[in-house]
Amino acid sequence: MMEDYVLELIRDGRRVDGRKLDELRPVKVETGIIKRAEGSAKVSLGDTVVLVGVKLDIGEPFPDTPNQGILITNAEFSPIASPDFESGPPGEDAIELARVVDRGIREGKIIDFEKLCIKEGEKVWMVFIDIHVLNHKGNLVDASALAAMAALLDAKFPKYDPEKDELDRETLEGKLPINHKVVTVTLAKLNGKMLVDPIVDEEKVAEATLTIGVKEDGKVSSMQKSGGRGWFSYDEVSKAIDLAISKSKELLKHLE
Amino acid sequence: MMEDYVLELIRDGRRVDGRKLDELRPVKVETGIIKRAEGSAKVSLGDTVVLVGVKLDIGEPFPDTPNQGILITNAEFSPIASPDFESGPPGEDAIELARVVDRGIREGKIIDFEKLCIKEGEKVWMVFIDIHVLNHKGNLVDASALAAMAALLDAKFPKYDPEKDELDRETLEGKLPINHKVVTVTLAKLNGKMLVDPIVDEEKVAEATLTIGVKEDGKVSSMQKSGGRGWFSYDEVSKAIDLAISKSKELLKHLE
Amino acid sequence: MMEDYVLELIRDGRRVDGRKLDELRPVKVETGIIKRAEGSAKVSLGDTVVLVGVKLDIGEPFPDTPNQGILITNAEFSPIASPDFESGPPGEDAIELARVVDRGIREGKIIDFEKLCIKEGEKVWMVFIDIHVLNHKGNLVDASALAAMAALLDAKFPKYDPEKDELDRETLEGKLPINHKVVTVTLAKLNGKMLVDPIVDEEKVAEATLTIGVKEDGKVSSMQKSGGRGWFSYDEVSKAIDLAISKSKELLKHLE
Amino acid sequence: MKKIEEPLIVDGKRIDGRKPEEIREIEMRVGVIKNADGSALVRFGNTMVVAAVYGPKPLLPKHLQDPEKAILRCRYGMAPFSVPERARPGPDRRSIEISKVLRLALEPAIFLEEYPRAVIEVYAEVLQADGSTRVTSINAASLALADAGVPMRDLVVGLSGGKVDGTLILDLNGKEDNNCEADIPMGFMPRGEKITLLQMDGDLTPEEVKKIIRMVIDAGKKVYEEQKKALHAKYEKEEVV
Amino acid sequence: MKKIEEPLIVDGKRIDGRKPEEIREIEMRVGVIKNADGSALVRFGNTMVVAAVYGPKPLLPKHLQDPEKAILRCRYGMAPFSVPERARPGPDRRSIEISKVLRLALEPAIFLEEYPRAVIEVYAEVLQADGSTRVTSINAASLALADAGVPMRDLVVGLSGGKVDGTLILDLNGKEDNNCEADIPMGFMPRGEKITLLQMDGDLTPEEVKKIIRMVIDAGKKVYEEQKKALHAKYEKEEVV
Amino acid sequence: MKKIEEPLIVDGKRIDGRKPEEIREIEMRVGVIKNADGSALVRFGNTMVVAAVYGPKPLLPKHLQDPEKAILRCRYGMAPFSVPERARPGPDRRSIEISKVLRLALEPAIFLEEYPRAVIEVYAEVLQADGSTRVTSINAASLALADAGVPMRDLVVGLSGGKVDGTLILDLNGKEDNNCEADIPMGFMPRGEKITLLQMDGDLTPEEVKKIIRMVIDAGKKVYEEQKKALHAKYEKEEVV
Repeated sequence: MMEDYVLELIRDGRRVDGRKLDELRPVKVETGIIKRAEGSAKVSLGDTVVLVGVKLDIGEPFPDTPNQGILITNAEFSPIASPDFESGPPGEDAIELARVVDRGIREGKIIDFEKLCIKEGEKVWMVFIDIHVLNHKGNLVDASALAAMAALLDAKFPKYDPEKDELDRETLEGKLPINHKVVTVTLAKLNGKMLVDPIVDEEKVAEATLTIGVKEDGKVSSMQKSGGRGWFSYDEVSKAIDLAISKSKELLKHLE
Repeated sequence: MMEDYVLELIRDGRRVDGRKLDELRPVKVETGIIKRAEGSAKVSLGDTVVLVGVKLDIGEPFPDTPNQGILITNAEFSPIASPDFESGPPGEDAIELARVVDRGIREGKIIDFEKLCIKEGEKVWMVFIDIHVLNHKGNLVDASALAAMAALLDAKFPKYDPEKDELDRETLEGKLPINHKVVTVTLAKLNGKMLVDPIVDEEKVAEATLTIGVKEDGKVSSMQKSGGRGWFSYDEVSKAIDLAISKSKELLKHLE
Repeated sequence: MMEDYVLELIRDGRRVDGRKLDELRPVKVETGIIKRAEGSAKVSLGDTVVLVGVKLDIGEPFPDTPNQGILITNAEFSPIASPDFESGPPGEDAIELARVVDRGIREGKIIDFEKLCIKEGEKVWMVFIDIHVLNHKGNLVDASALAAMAALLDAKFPKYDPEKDELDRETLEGKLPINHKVVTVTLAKLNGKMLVDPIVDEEKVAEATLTIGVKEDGKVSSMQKSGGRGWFSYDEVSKAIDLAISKSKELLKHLE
Repeated sequence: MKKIEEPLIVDGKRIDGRKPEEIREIEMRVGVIKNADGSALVRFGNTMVVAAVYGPKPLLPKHLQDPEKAILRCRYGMAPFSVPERARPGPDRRSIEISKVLRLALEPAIFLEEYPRAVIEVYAEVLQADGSTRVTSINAASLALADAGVPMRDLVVGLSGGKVDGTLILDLNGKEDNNCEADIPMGFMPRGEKITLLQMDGDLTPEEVKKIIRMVIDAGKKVYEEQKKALHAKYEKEEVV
Repeated sequence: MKKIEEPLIVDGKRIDGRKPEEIREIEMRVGVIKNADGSALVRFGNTMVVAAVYGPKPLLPKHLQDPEKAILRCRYGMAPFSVPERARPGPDRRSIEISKVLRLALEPAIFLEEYPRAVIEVYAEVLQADGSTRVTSINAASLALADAGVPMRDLVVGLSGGKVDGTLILDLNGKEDNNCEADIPMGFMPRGEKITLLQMDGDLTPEEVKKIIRMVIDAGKKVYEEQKKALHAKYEKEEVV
Repeated sequence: MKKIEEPLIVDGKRIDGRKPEEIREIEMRVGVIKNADGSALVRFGNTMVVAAVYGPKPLLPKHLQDPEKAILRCRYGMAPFSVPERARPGPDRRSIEISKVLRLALEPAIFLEEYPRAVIEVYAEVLQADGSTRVTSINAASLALADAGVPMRDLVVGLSGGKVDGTLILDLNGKEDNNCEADIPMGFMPRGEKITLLQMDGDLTPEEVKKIIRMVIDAGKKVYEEQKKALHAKYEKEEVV
């Protein structure tokens, strides 16, 4: 069985697709491909393909942050992308993915939310990040986080007319205020070894996975242990953080 | 089996209930029967019985049509009406029916929506058409469209007090502004033959059905191919349109 | 089987837990136990335990009662409380329970709703009663009604600043305006005999149950026949009312 | 709870001209839904309900079957146009509760044990609401069950009693329902006076409660006669909604 | 219903510069979703749809199986970012209706009887919407079915016709769709001119209806050629979304 | 992200008077829900969670069973009155995610393979929320599993670490949670220091992350002792919520 084969190879430090343990699949980032979206990006990590669209709208701020814009992140595991995905509202995995991507951006202060305030307490920009999986071959979270970041960098404001309180979506002007760039690096533990960018066959037998959000400046903005039925030791987490910071540089290059 | 019998008869141009291919079942239209509704009608097409209530309320217009009223059409296939109907939210057939009836009225400009504007961009009349099936013996769409049209013609405005911004639902005044009348005629293709007003036994073996909305002036306001697993040729559609226009006159008589 | 045993004992006027037919289980009421709630109470009726939290907020009044506050009562049969409860939205039993508790309070005019008006037609206090079952050993309704009443008596207003239109939830001031106290007494009919405060084993074989809401002044504010597949005679109802009024005094003592 | 200021009883007459214990005009017809195994339309003044029965029929999926008796399912609903402000389609909390009490009101009357593994479905739809819709639904459902040939101990009669402006009344209309001091909807089998539905909300002395229940049972016998008349009429004439 | 005042036809040209019967630039690629058994991306101007097919495969749970033929399931959806105002994710009434007419448009083309007890799932996702999304979905779904090797009587071609500012046109874009006098989305199998999807809304004389249907069928043959070209191209080059 | 202006650390003390590495007052009781196979109440300051375990018991319907091991199901929820602004009942996206990470935190500790075809249900309800609710839920769930006699490799300890106003702290309360520079909720089995839950959001150097993780593991040993004390206490005295 594929499971046994994956584990057998790992014992020798090898992987089914021939990669080294710390090697990413080929990365491809294309932006501006959805004309209806204010920002968009398609990211491939090997055969995993994710499309992200950023839409902007105007809404009311939350009462406890009256001078800040609003971020809403949603992920759809469309049945188009895998025989394992089903129609219906997002399941726990899609919800977890959206929330991990969202936290990395929100808590890493990637967007300058105060610059999204139009009128304190009344009108702010709302930023919608919609993650649409097109093909699932593993490590959706890193592909999604990279595509979300690329789409945010691509995004421009539609022209806002404060007198008519109307958006002219055909006239785009000015980029979203982005403070930093962030990417995530996901590691999987198999047979006690840590590898990066797992494919589906590896995710199925992983003891656990750890996703680490890393910013351009090398600081950590999010972590999420997920997948599998296992644990990490302190040393494993510690090494994973170092490895993630090193691999993040490769991913960040694709955002330049 | 009933299916085979229906098809066998059709080969000779005959139908299980003795009708000719282009013959409607007896039509009966009663209006004003629901006192709580601003307009109402009960329509029988043979043993198919549909009740429609029209309610009026005041709401905000859509931003892209600030000076037009709003139409909302809903259909319930109540389990009261057939052993085949189940409790729960409307299924695809009920949704399709409501949307076909709605489009015929909306796109045929049956209602003068601009006259439903109370204050541009702020207050307009909302027209709710609720279709309630009481007994399903086939061709729900023609019965529903006829009942919806009859109920619209029956509908009167509740008195609106602009100062208090209140409706007095016990005082009705003035009819809904209706531009034209529209009905639908549904044809079914069985064994290559076209017949009108199909009953359930015919719908079950139909290759396809075609519903055509026809206005008083003989113009077409909507079409919907539905039912079955078959197709129509250009000639079949062409003849269906002509037949629908001719049969629409019989139905329109019941709205006088 | 337990069912047979319960019925056999009842024939002799005895119960599985040794109580007399008209004897309540031990009652315990604790208030003020949830610090985040404006009012709270935990009630035990034997091994049945119910927690109620009262939250206050500010909202718009209903158009037909512009000078009255709003009461919203909700019950969750959390799967924590019984192997028979399932996750998911409230079922018909939880909805019935919440509505019976709500009606007893609302229609018995327990709260002075007019004193909950802040600005007529615009701002009123909303009172949320949330019933959370912790352990279900029968007669949830009496435990819930008692806990709801105790929590209402415990509730205080958070400080409202009309200029900023803000609530300061850390400063509580002034009690909810309570007109009267009300409790419910539930009786079950088994083998033609009436008993009070049924446990689950008794509810399962009851012919029917009758819940009676009684106010401090001995007036009846609600009734609900529920449970079982049986009926009551006029005489049974009549005696049940008298018994409920007598037992209500025992329950009301716990609210002093 | 009274929400309006105008009196509901003037010179001993109610707002629709009735005497306190007078029941509104009743219309009852059975067999009104051709597809159903049994059906009935019942009107009390401006409150109109249609009910249909499907079954007894095998219950599927099988694991829901009761090997000893039929399962009764009831659904009460209101047409969106049955009330002054259009109601959203679909069940709300109120209709879920009423569906349950309706089931409990009908079950005692049906010989469910005669149909093991079966289901009997009862649907009651309010087409026009002017108070007392749940008891009108009981009358319609009870007639529909009889029309379907479901064996019953007795018909179940529905009737409401209550108190407005200090006066005890029967058969509350919508305005009375919304502004009464108390409302007692009831269902019962007249033979043996077996009460199968009993709800109350308001503020009454125990004596008032008992008196209203007695009034409802006594007056319900007239409703019972109407039910029997409607069932007899079926054999004379067939008419459809 | 026209909602804007500016003209949609000026000097015989449409707002995007096309002649009345001109179709937008077409892009068609198959095999774009690696996981799917068949897939295709179709673009008409700024309207872009990706479709994937999973199956034929055994239908579970078994009690849903048809012992005589495969069940076809279709789901049409729009990405939240495919429209100017972000759309809420998940099906609405419009997409439920379109999913149904899409299924009815494709069923006549498939030899479903070759796969008893099986299911074929077709998913069409609108990535960019600029009018005519349902007919673009038909083209994508039809190609995805062919790419999956599902045996078909013919490809199904999707194309819309309509009338704007008094002129009969083909392939409506979004602005035309929202402001037209009539819109006729169609699906048909070119061989034998078999119409499998036909909807219309607007206000047309019978003659206009017939004329537009004829125009769509005739022009659809060009779309058919593009479909066949895309299927041939697959064997030359593999490219992925 | 800090949303308020007032300092959260003054003279080396936190707003509730604690030192940076000080844990709030802990209360732990097992056997608090009589109906449950196992249960526990855990309080850290004003955060209070009750957990109940039902099972191991046969999983129905059968097709969901795993022939090799038990299925663990976790549900985390918040009572509507547990937070300042009343929360809508029912699961939201946050509680769905937490239910998942809770399951992943507990699974490594349970000998699931001892109960093939079974299900173990774990319910954690937040009755009062003042920060760190998910790690408090881990403590309660872990105790409830032990109380139910489910065989475990070790108890799972939950504790949060973080950074506020530049200071590394433990056991965040609600105000710290909402205004911290970083928050790291963790779950781990003390024997062998096996980390089963690890989340983080904020903005930290790698060294800070590692330091906080180490602090949590070290301080977690005190929480572990409290857990063991609560389990022992059960045999001395029975008390119920």
